[in-house]
Amino acid sequence: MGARIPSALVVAALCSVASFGVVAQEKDDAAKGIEAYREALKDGNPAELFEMSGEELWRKPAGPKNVSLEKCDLGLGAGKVEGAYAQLPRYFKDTNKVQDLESRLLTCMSTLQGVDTAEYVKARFNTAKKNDLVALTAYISGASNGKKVKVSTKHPMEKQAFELGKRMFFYQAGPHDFSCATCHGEDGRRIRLQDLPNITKHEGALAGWTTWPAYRVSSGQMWSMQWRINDCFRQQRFPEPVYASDLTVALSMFMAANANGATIQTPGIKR
Amino acid sequence: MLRAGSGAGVVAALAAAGFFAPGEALAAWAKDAFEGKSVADAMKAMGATASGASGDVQIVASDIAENGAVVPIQAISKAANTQQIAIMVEKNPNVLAAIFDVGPDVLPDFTTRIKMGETSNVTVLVKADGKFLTATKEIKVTLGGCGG
Amino acid sequence: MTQTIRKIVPAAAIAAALLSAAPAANAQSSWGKQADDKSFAAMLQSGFQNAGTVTTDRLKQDETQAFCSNPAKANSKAGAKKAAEVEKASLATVKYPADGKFLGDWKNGEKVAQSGRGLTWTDSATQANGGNCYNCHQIDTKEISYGTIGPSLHNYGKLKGNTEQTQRETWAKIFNSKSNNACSNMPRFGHMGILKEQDMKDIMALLLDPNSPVNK
Amino acid sequence: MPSPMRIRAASKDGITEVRILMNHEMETGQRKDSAGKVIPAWFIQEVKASLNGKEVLQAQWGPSISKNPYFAFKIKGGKAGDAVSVTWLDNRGETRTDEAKVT
Repeated sequence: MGARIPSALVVAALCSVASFGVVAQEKDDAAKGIEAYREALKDGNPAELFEMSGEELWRKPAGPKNVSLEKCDLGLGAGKVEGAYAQLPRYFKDTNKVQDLESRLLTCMSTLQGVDTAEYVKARFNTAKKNDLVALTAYISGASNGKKVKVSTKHPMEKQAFELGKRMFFYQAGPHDFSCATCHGEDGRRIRLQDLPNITKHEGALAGWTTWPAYRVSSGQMWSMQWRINDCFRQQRFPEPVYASDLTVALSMFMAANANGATIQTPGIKR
Repeated sequence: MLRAGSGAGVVAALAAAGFFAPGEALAAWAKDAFEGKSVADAMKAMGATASGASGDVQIVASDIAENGAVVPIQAISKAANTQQIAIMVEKNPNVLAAIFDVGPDVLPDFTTRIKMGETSNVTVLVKADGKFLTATKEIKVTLGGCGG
Repeated sequence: MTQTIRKIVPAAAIAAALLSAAPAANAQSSWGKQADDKSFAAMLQSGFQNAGTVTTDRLKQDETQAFCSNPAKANSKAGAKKAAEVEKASLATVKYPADGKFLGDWKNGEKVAQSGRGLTWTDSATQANGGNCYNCHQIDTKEISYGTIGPSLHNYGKLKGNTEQTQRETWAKIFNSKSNNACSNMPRFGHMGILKEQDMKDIMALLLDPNSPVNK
Repeated sequence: MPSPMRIRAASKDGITEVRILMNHEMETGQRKDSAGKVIPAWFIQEVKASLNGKEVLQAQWGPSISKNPYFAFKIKGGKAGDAVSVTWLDNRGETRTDEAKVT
């Protein structure tokens, strides 16, 4: 960190000079190949299948009260879906909380449909209950595609969520000493061949924030932002974050606010 | 036809597929070809005992796949009277991925996505005018993610 | 912020431990306005749960982690002095091989370097831990899927020489990376018990053995 | 019941390009579950497409086609308003048919 240069770095500098031609050439070819691969995937994103089923879930009467979610207020008024995702997370007066899309969906399921949402919080990812929530996020985020991220940090609780998220972002713990910043705190880094956005900056935050929820070709699964954060913590060797907790919302607030002004491109498609 | 001469295979395929609804006149699935463990086996099952590389067969795919679970492939034939196009992955447990019949109403140009267990040659086999033509391309499959 | 305290997390003890174990967290003013300790501790407590073999005990920071969780402070002048202390203390934790032999089998080292498994809540308790090396470093150039969080290690032994001093320094870096860079992004493989001594010897061989593909 | 497909069909210069996303696991039969038991093969074997009721395409697939398959092909002819219909049949005998209008 800073000006302290570990000896291994010096070695690296030496060898990258020594074998510059070869290494640079290989890297270019690999990067080009990956670029072509990603381009080929863009046409025909299976996330569309999840948008379809998410819309059906949104409109279908369900729960003990047998009503749909169509009257849910996602921040722009009851039933307004278009553009709502671009302005989340935000402060909601009725719950007196800052909520992201998924925590807000739980609120609507509870209040409108009479659903016991604790079961949804507890359910593992890639099981029926969580998959329903993820499909809903595919549909709702898709209805903000092309909109600009416009997240407020004006309300004191929004401001605090942002600050808490920022502090969490740098919090190191666990056997590997990882924080979010270990991987997402510098420009131009990657894990294996996967580029790592620098979320502390606008360019990086937008690359991350505006392309989730996304279909992951490696698993054939649709992932929401809550799932993305959950799996980052898993790989950080942290304990598991509680679904839709203030902690996860705070991290989303940090990312979303850093991405303000960028264009939403959801649902995305990823490795 | 690629699946010609496999009468037993047809019966087996029908059995394997459960049953077809009455009136569903779907062509039988080419079981023998799809169970081929090598390119030679699969080609033999498709009746392609003799074949040759040809510039009329094109494979459009990236040199590297970021993930082997989804590898986009476009298979195109420029050969006159193309009848069928098949996609094979040499190192997959079962090499044959797909067979497309080219009737009078479609172009010999198909795009799909296939699974690859590891870096491998991918071969597109075209039957045109009763002859078999091929093109082969290596696609590298990379490890990814933190799991390595 | 109003916090919902969930019962599923082992307890207030964690938050308390967290704060007491994190002296750096008490002086946040050096990197701008920050969330206050009380709210932050409450958020951690309600935000994490036990899963698989992983418990919320892991949220407790040691001194090094607490220091490095505040980058602005760690990079300040006062931070430089503290960093030197962390490095000195980290070096003192390094246990060198009892038999004095640093180099194992590079072929197994390659396997350990490739593996990113172990210690997550989806890993079984018996899962062998990987070194995660390729996630961040180029090593054998035959592996094109390598990360760039750390420097390339291609030709490491060729350039540094396979001397006893190199071996000791490299061992110290792997055993406790914070011994020469207080806030290195690299895990402390020996100090935190991530890798066994033999695994570390095998990785040493991957980097330093003249027959390793790294040096070919 | 199997989930619906997403079908897009667009006509340009006398060619109708059809792009389909299907909802299917495409299980290879080679994988094991967490208990070590082999997950049985389950995949689409046959795909048919028709334009205004006339069959234009047949394809046969193996388990190497990716999960949630994507498939694109080109029909000679077709114009805006025509109906493209696609049917798949899997190795369990399950089937699904969906239709889309050419744009």
